[in-house]
Amino acid sequence: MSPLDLLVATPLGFMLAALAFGGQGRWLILVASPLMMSLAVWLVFLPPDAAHVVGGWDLPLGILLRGDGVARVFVLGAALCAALVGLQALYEFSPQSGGPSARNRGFWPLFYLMWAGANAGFLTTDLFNLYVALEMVSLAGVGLSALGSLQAALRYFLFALMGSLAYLLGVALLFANYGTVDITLLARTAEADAATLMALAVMTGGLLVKSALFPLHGWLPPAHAAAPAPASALLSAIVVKLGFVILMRLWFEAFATLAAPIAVGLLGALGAAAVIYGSIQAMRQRQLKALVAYSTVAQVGYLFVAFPLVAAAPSAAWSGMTLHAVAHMLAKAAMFLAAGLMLKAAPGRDIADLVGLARVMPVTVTAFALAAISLMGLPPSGGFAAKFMLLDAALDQGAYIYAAVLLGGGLMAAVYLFRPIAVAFSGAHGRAVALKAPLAAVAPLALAMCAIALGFFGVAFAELAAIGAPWAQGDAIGGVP
Amino acid sequence: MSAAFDILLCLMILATAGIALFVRGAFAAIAFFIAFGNLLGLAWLALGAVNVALAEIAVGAGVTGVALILACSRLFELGDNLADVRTPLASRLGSAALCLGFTVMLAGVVLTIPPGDRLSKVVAPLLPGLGIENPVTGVLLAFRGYDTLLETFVLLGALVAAWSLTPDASRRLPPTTMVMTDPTSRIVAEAFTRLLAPAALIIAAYLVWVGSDLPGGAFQAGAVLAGALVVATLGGVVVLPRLDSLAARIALMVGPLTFLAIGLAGAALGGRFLAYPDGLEKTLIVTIEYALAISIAAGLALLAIGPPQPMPNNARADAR
Amino acid sequence: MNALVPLLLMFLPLIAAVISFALPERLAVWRNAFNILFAFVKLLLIGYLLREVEAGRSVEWRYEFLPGHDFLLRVDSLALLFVTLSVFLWLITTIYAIAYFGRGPNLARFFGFFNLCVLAATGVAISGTAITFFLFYELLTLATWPLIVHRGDEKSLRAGRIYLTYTLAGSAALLAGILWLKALVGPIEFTVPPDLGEVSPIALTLIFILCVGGLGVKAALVPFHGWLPEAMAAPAPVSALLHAVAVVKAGAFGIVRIIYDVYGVDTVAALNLGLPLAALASVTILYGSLRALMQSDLKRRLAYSTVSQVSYIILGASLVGPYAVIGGLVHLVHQGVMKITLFMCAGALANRMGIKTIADINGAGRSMPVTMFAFTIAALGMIGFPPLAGFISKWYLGTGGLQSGAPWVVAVLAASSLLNAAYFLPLIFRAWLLPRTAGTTVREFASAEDWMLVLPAAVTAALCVAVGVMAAWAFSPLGWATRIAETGYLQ
Amino acid sequence: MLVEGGHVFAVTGAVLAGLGFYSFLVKRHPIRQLLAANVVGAGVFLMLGGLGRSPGGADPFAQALVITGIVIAVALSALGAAMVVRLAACGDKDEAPLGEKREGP
Amino acid sequence: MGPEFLAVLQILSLALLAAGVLFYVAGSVGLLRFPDAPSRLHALTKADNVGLGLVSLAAAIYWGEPAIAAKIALVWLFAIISSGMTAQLLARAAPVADGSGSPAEYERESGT
Repeated sequence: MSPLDLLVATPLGFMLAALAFGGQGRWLILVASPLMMSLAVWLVFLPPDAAHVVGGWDLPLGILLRGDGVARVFVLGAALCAALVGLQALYEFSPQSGGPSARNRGFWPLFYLMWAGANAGFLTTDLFNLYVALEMVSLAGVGLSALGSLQAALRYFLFALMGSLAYLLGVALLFANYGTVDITLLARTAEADAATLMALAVMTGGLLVKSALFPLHGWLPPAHAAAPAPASALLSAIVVKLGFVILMRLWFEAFATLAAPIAVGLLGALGAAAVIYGSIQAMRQRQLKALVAYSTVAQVGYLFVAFPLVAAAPSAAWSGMTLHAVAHMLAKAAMFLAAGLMLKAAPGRDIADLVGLARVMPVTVTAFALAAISLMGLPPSGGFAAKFMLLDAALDQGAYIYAAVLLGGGLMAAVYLFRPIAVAFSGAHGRAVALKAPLAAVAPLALAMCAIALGFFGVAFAELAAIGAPWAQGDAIGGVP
Repeated sequence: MSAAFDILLCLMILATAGIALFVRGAFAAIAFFIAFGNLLGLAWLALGAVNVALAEIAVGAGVTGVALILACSRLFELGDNLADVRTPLASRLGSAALCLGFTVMLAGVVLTIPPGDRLSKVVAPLLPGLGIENPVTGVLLAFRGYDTLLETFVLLGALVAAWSLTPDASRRLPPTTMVMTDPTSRIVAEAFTRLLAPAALIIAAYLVWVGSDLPGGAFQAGAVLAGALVVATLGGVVVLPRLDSLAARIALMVGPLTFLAIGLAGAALGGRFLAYPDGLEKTLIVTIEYALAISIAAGLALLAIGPPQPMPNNARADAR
Repeated sequence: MNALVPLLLMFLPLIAAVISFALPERLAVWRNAFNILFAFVKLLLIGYLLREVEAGRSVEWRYEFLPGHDFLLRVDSLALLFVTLSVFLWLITTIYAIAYFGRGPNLARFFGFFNLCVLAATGVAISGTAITFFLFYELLTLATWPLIVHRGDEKSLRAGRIYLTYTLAGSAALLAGILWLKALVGPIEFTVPPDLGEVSPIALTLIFILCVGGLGVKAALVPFHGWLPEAMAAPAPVSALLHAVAVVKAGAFGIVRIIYDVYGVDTVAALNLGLPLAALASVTILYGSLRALMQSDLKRRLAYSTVSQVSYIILGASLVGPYAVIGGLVHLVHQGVMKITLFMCAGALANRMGIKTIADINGAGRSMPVTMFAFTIAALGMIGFPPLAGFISKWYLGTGGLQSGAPWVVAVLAASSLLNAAYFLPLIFRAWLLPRTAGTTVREFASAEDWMLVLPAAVTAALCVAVGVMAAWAFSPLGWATRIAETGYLQ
Repeated sequence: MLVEGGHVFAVTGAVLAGLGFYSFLVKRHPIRQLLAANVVGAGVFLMLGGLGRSPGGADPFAQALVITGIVIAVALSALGAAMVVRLAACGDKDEAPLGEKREGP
Repeated sequence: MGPEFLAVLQILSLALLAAGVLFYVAGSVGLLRFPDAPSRLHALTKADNVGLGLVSLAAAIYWGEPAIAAKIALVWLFAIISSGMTAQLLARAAPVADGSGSPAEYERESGT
């Protein structure tokens, strides 16, 4: 009985239970959240080299589940996110909240499927298993965004399908070339021949679609903006992260030796372009959820700006990158939940309709503001700690462009995130009506507080993220000596 | 001699695929897609992968073909004439160049990799331990059991996602009733089903049983059963239950549930998740396979037919 | 035990903020009581700290905040000067705010953020490392923004927008500067000046410009002062808080830290950065006074006067002479005391008599004699009338300028004093000697709460006088500033 | 030069993937794109199978991967088809984000 | 069972195979040449089934074991049934060449 298995088996069990109970399936979250949180915490406190092969079948045949730093940090973040989003969904998808019952019934199995897929993806080191996990998460993502707008969901579906096929092509090439699909084995045997480079290129392309990096982000804003609040919270927080984690494993572990600085630089450049494009688009949005969706595009850009920084100085920027991902996970989930609640109370879906909300629903607006503080990277939030570490690493390496992008991105985020807050603070009496269920605002507030609290535990987080990190085992990362 | 056959077969595959992708009419495209699927099955036979050939023809060509044809017929009735809007020449040329380059590079890279089996020498010695001879079933159900477990949940998730699209209006309706509208055709279909159904059941049961030693297995058997179910609904012999009816849900969940339960039991009895206690491997694998076959049959059938729709023919079927 | 005091100094305002946020409007009385109580307890803590630092025992609390960076709260003499000023004036502003607002909407939110501002200001004062300073410096922006947009009307929202644009851009520059310096010499701790020996002068100059630029935004140096007059849209207690104590002084205090604790006076001189900064400060002094002269609105005039007054501190800090340092530091306190009196009086006048522009102030002396009397004292102090507070700091600044070989400083001080007189004396003249113009309604000491509105201004006015007269006393701000200058910076 | 048996199928797979990807980019109707995606998938699997060919028969591990891939592909295709039909049936008009607005005033 | 007997069997299966292929070709030609759907169906079902029969017979002979022969016969049986069924359904639904676009009018059984 190790959390490495239970973290995937339990949500699958809950999915079946939710499907079995049908209408009453939503109350399961009250059992699932604490259980999953305790499993995630148990995983964090496992001994550093905790890893085992599923079913006892050894590599290269079996699948290795490994609780390294990245896995622990992301599983904990995902557990926190999903648990609290689930509580919010309890209110959102209850029968009296309106909306077709098929939707209410369909949400929960997909929610648990995504949770299981995310955990499976974070914990495994097997590329084909990652493909199946990716499919679980994308499928659930498509299903959840279909609860909002079908048009956007179909577009997301086609993008995701092509992304998965590209990824699968890469896995096929690697298996044909090396006879194994396990990252730890590949890390030892990979050399820069044509097949490996082609596989890496194709897989990276597929995964960039999955993590919605700038040129391939087309599917994200419409899907996230139209989906109901808990769904878009999960989409932005968890779905986007799995693609990124796989890229981290590929570029910094499996093919660390052949990640040429030009290629990593290209990813960094795409990341910088994403930050700028996402921020400018977010500034132009009239609707609140579209603004939050484009902010995801920008924040994903930050993660890829960190790629060249980690390639050059892994020990410095590694925890910054992971902290930024987790802080974004928590803050974005909080923001989407808060935005959902605010839009329920506001007369329309535009930012201009949020007039006077700060007085009507102070707790939700506070949650939105705290999440915004973390996304902007203002102290004392987790976002600030991450941006600080990345900026620190960038200036140490003399990468002034990336430093400028990090600072500029923060400022641009301030511009577009303060706009809704300012409108909410404006006192002119808007036609907002108070929400019946004040308890609903607890989930976003708790998530936002976690994002802020991350700011104070930077050191503990860095140590946790560094467990079993590829660069910790001595070999320098990336082509740069 | 067989090389010539391989090359001929590959050319036919490429031809049917080309037509399927670029022919103007939607129905023609799908017809050729099904032909393409069958030819692929032959290719897998030529490669000596009988399991995959079965799966490709039954699931790849069969179920996907049925799903696409049904989707197209409903789109026609909804007035979407599946017209092929011409994309501007510039973007067509651009993507042509891109794909050509991609294909040439991929083909080049593929040629650098010497074909040869990779892990069969690793799999072979472990099989006797499981008490099964068919290596593919061994890999699917034991060594990579974790993948297969997750994959069955993907199937279940796809079904839930498809069914969560139904608007409340058509909640009460069973999956789009597929009964033939023309009475005499229905009799023909009904007669055919009465003949086919028992044979399909026997074949499916045989496939699952033989799967542990000879090519076969849960997925192939499930696909055969799904085919039988679809034909049965065509003939009106069987009315597929709604997803929220208990029968459907039990049938869908029995596979993943048994797999998960046995996996957890393995972990609980001191071993590890998905580790079969030695001595019991074969029996456990076969029970899992039978459960999976049922779930896959129900899943694929419901998926192929699609969620209930406020459909004109739905209404008409009810009217009579 | 000593390590807990700075932590307590941090947690008190945090708890007060949470209580203020939590208590509903109908329990306003309890909220006000809590606020005053907590302010008073802070004052006691400051008393204890004064004794500790006087006895030479170091008071600090260290926690590794980020890998390689420490979160350090250390109370040294310079920090104590600013903390004492801010905590004392905070108690007074709290009382004043309670009276000023009475029963308005959103007050729970106001006092919550009000306390967060206290937390940020004290944090800025007692931060020991550059990262801690930056953290509180940024928190100050976040805590003051809701106060500016408190009324929620279009004017205050616009003011909030402008305020954010300036301050966030400034803090981005400051962060870049700090981290760049950290990349060159490692994490910066204030009282352990890093050896900037082998660092290239160009980099040092650029970093200096970045840091002083970032801090200059809050210290309202000329090109970045735009947000200050706009922030007048905020209610009076906020303007008093912003100008006299929190935001503006944080910027000036930061520049003092950079010049003395990070670079060291001799490095600044070696890089000959001192003079351009002094020149910029002088330009701000004159420009601020000139613009104040042209304002018709009372609060905007006071705002521009603040723009010029804060640059006295920067002027003092940038000159090398010992007296200039003392002058700069002591003006930090004196300007605070005087400006808060002016703003509280202006607020009282506006609140009670609806006096907004200069013309309205005619005859205010008869209607609200105590307020106007306090206003007059503070105004005279600003002009530099001996023996009031302003005179002492100008006197020291002048002698400091002469010591460091910059006679033009005296000319600047003289010119600015003249300008101060030009825009303050007409006010006093109108208030006392001209008959009241029609259209202003006044409640002459109608209810008890008026004493709460007027008393704070009277106390601070008395302080202006006391600080001037008892300057020679060891514990007076002047005495304290001299001791800081001698121990800290003039070896 | 006698191209080894596996390479014929592997190259066919590669060409199928390329063709399918081109058709995916060119064809605008989702059903045709779904079909193209299936062809790409089949191509990738054929490539994997081809490279796994040996005198003793196909590599069981590759076969297992392909079977798992095929089942996932069919699940996704069926979901895609259902979404296309559902979109055509009800369009996005009543699909105003259900979670946002409560029906009625 | 002398070697020459085996050779005769080989020749026989080859001949049957050729005949089968011949029927398939006929069916395909019919498919291309005939004007409307029902007639094409007629060509296809008739020719191809016979062709299939001959080919399976050839295969049965070629393999020689009765078990395989039985399986091949089963295959042929199912093929016949399904092609019959599909031909029926298609004929009823396919439009007749006379351009009316409506399915052929076959006599309707009463009372179904």
